[in-house]
Amino acid sequence: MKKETMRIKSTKRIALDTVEMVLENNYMSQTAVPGQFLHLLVSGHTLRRPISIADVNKTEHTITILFKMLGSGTHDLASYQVGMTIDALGPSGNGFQLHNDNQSTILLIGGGIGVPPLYYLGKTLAQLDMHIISVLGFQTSKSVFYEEKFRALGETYIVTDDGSYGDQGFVTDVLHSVESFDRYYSCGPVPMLQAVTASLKDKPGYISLEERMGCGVGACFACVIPTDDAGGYKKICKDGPVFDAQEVSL
Amino acid sequence: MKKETMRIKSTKRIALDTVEMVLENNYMSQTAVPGQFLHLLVSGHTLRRPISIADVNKTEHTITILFKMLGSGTHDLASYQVGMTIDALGPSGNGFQLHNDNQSTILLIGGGIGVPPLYYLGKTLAQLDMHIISVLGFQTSKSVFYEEKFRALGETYIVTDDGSYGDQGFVTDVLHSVESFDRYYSCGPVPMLQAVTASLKDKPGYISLEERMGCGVGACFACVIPTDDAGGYKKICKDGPVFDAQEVSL
Amino acid sequence: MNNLAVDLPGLQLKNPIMPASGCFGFGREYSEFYDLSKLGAIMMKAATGSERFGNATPRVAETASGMLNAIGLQNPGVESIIETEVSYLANYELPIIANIAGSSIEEYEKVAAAFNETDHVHALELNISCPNVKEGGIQFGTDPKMAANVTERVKKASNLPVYVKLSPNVSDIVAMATAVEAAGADGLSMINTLTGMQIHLPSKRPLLANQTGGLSGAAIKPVAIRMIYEVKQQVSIPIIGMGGITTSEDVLEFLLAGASAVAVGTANFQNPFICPELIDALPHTLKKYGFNTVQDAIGKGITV
Amino acid sequence: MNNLAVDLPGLQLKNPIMPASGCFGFGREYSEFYDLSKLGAIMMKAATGSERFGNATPRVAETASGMLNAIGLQNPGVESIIETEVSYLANYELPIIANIAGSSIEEYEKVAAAFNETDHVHALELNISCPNVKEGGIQFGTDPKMAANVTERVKKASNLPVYVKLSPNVSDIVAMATAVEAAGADGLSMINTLTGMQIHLPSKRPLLANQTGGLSGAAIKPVAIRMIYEVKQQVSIPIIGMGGITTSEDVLEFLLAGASAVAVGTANFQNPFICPELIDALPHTLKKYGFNTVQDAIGKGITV
Ligand SMILES: Cc1cc2nc3c(=O)[nH]c(=O)nc-3n(C[C@H](O)[C@H](O)[C@H](O)COP(=O)(O)OP(=O)(O)OC[C@H]3O[C@@H](n4cnc5c(N)ncnc54)[C@H](O)[C@@H]3O)c2cc1C
Ligand SMILES: Cc1cc2nc3c(=O)[nH]c(=O)nc-3n(C[C@H](O)[C@H](O)[C@H](O)COP(=O)(O)OP(=O)(O)OC[C@H]3O[C@@H](n4cnc5c(N)ncnc54)[C@H](O)[C@@H]3O)c2cc1C
Ligand SMILES: Cc1cc2nc3c(=O)[nH]c(=O)nc-3n(C[C@H](O)[C@H](O)[C@H](O)COP(=O)(O)O)c2cc1C
Ligand SMILES: Cc1cc2nc3c(=O)[nH]c(=O)nc-3n(C[C@H](O)[C@H](O)[C@H](O)COP(=O)(O)O)c2cc1C
Ligand code: FES
Ligand code: FES
Repeated sequence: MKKETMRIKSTKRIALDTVEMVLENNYMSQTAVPGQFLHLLVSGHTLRRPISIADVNKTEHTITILFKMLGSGTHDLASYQVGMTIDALGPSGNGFQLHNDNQSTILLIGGGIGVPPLYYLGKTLAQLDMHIISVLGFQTSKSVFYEEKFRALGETYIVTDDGSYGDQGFVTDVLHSVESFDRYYSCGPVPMLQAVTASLKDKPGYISLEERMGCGVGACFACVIPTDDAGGYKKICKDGPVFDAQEVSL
Repeated sequence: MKKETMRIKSTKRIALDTVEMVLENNYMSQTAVPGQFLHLLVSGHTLRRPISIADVNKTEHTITILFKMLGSGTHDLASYQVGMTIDALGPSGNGFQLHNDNQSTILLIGGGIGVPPLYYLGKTLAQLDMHIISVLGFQTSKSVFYEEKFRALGETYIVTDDGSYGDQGFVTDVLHSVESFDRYYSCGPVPMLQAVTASLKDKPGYISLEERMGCGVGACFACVIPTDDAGGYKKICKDGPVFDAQEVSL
Repeated sequence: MNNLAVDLPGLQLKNPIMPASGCFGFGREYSEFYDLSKLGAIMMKAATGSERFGNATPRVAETASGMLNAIGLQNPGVESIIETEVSYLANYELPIIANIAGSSIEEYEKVAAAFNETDHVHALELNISCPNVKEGGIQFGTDPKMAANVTERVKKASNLPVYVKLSPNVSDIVAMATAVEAAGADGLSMINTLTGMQIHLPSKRPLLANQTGGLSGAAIKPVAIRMIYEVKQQVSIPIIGMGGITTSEDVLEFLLAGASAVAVGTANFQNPFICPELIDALPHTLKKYGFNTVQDAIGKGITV
Repeated sequence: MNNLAVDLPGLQLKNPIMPASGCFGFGREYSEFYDLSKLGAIMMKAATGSERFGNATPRVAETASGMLNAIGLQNPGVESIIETEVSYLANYELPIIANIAGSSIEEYEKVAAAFNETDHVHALELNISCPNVKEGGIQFGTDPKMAANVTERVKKASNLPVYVKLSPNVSDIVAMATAVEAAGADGLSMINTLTGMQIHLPSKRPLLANQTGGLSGAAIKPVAIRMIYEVKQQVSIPIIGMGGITTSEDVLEFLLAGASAVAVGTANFQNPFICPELIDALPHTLKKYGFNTVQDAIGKGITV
């Protein structure tokens, strides 16, 4: 992990309040693995914003991030223009365990702004000759992004909360229609992850978690998650954000 | 006085840490008189910055300001680019009394970043057919600005603290070499104004004062200056910044 | 019905937004920007028994997301305020809250009694907490007994509802609040400024001539929210909240913490239109977070 | 001679910059960014008698020019800290200051005694002011008598110099400082965080699981400067200053106000290199404002 200056190569709205930004930096692009995140300094803000690495282009030396404009930090970030630079810590945290079982079938389950890290993961796993099935949930039709990109990796189901696009419902509603798979990877809001891990409790799986962060490097104990009832814990910023689905107590 | 959005038409360094900015706005440019100021909001700062109106072009709808990069607000303002906008209150305060005695001789005495308001004043008085003599003091050769513009209005003496340009010394050192004059106008640091008003105490004159401001509109009592020893006072932001040289206690 | 209206002792507010004392003078300057009748109320600059010049300058400094001020209660004195300022404000349709200060209990009584004589003042805001008054004002603000004492005496000196303005510079804000409630306060107004200082590096001395000053602005909002939240649970009189409000979300945050109305101070300096803009934005913000009226939101953030 | 050096009880500082407790863990994570031997010293994360999990999450929130935290003293317990962390830090050339906390005076004594047994801890920082400990820690921090009592007992329990860390959430900071000085404190460390709160509008409840949290960052710097300035004039023990430092000008401002060294907390989160960058920038800043050494600047802003 380093502190680097990243240059904005492009920035565009790709869905409702959702921005895709391509950031150029040699070190970050050459070392990032799926599931890691960048801890971005947005000028005028005390705390950095953790944003997942959604894609990497090693030849172009770029990292793609996708973020939703929620509060003031992400709104400010959305106003950054091409050519401006961003101070980033990263690549941060531990990424997804990839395993080497090619030909296996992988289920990606993403909700909303939890979808981005799954894209670079899916792309990487596809390159390792795994079969990718994606189930992606969004609030409404206008929030949907990267559908085509996921379809290019394999079968893709889209659901929306209001049914305005794809099937109406939650990602868990379509899990039964998915053919058998070997392993799942999931990222999204906590209630979704709770439902997913509960309904897939017999399957091996990995989940990526979010928590409000201070340092982002493991020093401040802001982002802990209990691993048991006896005081055991992990730090999401350093030990995570990806955990074995059985490892942490949601 | 209004709250207006002003568009930056140009911005350039014209001397050491000194920026000239041309701001476009119809209302401001049509109503400003010499000696008034703009109260500028610099993003990220709680308090607005008072900056004098250094020139006005009514046909181009522009106001020129000149400011020195001292603390964080003026540094941030210096980074604003052409095309960006600035939120300004103004034109603020009361300007210089011009009088209608054309053919009279006027002495302008400016120190450092007190020079700017004297330029629009001098230009206006010259258009009223008065004779302008300017005595301008700067710290060092690199800080000198607008010399040619003042020379175009009339005889101009430049002094620098270190003698690196013009004569070495303070503006008061050259007042004796100035031919007789009818009235003076002065703006600059308080010690300079004290020296000027003391050495010209028999001449009618006007001085423009600075003070740290809160509201800039006369509501908060941050910027008062005593007018006597009995509790009398004026507000620099509203009653000033220009005062009769005898009116206030420096 | 107006969904922004709130009724407080002596104050029928058409909306819960008012300028905070000391940040709006007596309204004249801001009346050049908009019609003051738009405001929920006005809190006038502090009045003392007789005219005061206040502290030497500089009186203000900028800090990160805030400012320091040490005006020192400059004001023309209560008689002149009644004659010139209250009569001017009486032209507008808005309740007038008179902020009163003094160096002695007698001075507070005198000012309170004077405002009691006019028809146009609707409530008193008892400034027991001005950190810039050296002669005595400050002790009232940090000692529950003295605060209770001045509250009681001022209540006796006038028939107007009294809102006691609490200082945040205390170990136990709840003790201060309950003491003045017991002494008869009709409401609370909180918070005043936190005492702070800035040192001017070039001159190597405190920047403010008064050395210390009161910290206000967005920087102090978390302290204000915490104190209101704590106090609301222990008193039954209403709270007018203030401290760092700049957006309609901030207003809602204060309401949720337990404020029944809010005052806006420092933000007027950034944006003279802040009060009417907040009033215009508030209905949408209330709706966005599921409230129909201001009244509905008061104290709804308290989870105990 | 090194113009940044400062000698304090138990601490020969090669420069006056150290990370503040709780914002730097035990140094490991930041050692990936730079050589910890560069630091003037390190203030470790608070240690308690046994392991603590701390508060539920969320534990941090962002505020204007600051942040709130309610970590709740999570730490692996003093024994584990000595075994794992102190021994790790002993590889670097820097004085180690152990921040100690507890829910009872006995727990403080136990932690102090344990650190006393190691050779590598140079001083204790007595955290009597952690606003997030509900069980008892908080009262020590706002009551001069209790603060004096715990100071005295901890002094007896160990031979290490004791720096008492003062809470800003008090009416009278000077009374706190003089009480702990009289009780034997070797130095002061100030300020800890101001108690604050943020309400999360979508959920209509306090954002932090612990409801309140400690406000830190640039927002609180004026309060820190004021308190140090006031205390410095009334005590003769040295002060380690902290609260919102982000630039070398801030460091000088703390020195002028009366701090002999400074700690940097929240700013590490923005910029992990902040401490070495401040150390590198300080000589120039000292010179710019006319000082040859750190020692020269201490207390030079005090004009009385
Ligand atoms: C490991 C990780 C990866 C993430 N990846 C993405 C991503 O790829 N795209 C994306 O849009 N979002 C992502 N998030 C969530 C993202 O960090 C928040 O949406 C963002 O920080 C909100 O900032 P704000 O300024 O909009 O909100 P504000 O409410 O203004 O933020 C205030 C503070 O709360 C923190 N905060 C608020 N919401 C969250 C949250 N959900 N998680 C963590 N911190 C939060 C902010 O970082 C900031 O410190 C990720 C979070 C984590 C922990
Ligand atoms: C009526 C008036 C007209 C002015 N005209 C000009 C001009 O034309 N060109 C120019 O360069 N400067 C002018 N000044 C001074 C200018 O306002 C300050 O240099 C500027 O505000 C400093 O801001 P900063 O962010 O650089 O400094 P900081 O130190 O970061 O400012 C902190 C606070 O102090 C205030 N402050 C600091 N120095 C001064 C000062 N000398 N006067 C008033 N407030 C101050 C700032 O406005 C701000 O509120 C004028 C001042 C006044 C009162
Ligand atoms: C310049 C200034 C002057 C003030 N004068 C007074 C005053 O006279 N009486 C008073 O009770 N409070 C006074 N205050 C405090 C404000 O009314 C308010 O309580 C405080 O500033 C917090 O609100 P804010 O953060 O919105 O400014 C003053 C504040 C400022 C900034
Ligand atoms: C996340 C966090 C954790 C903290 N933990 C401790 C602690 O364990 N012990 C302590 O004495 N102070 C603790 N503090 C307070 C800091 O040491 C420091 O006093 C305060 O944050 C002010 O400095 P700053 O504004 O530079 O952060 C903590 C502060 C933060 C932000
Ligand atoms: S954010 Fe500091 S430990 Fe994870
Ligand atoms: S700055 Fe407020 S009265 Fe002049």
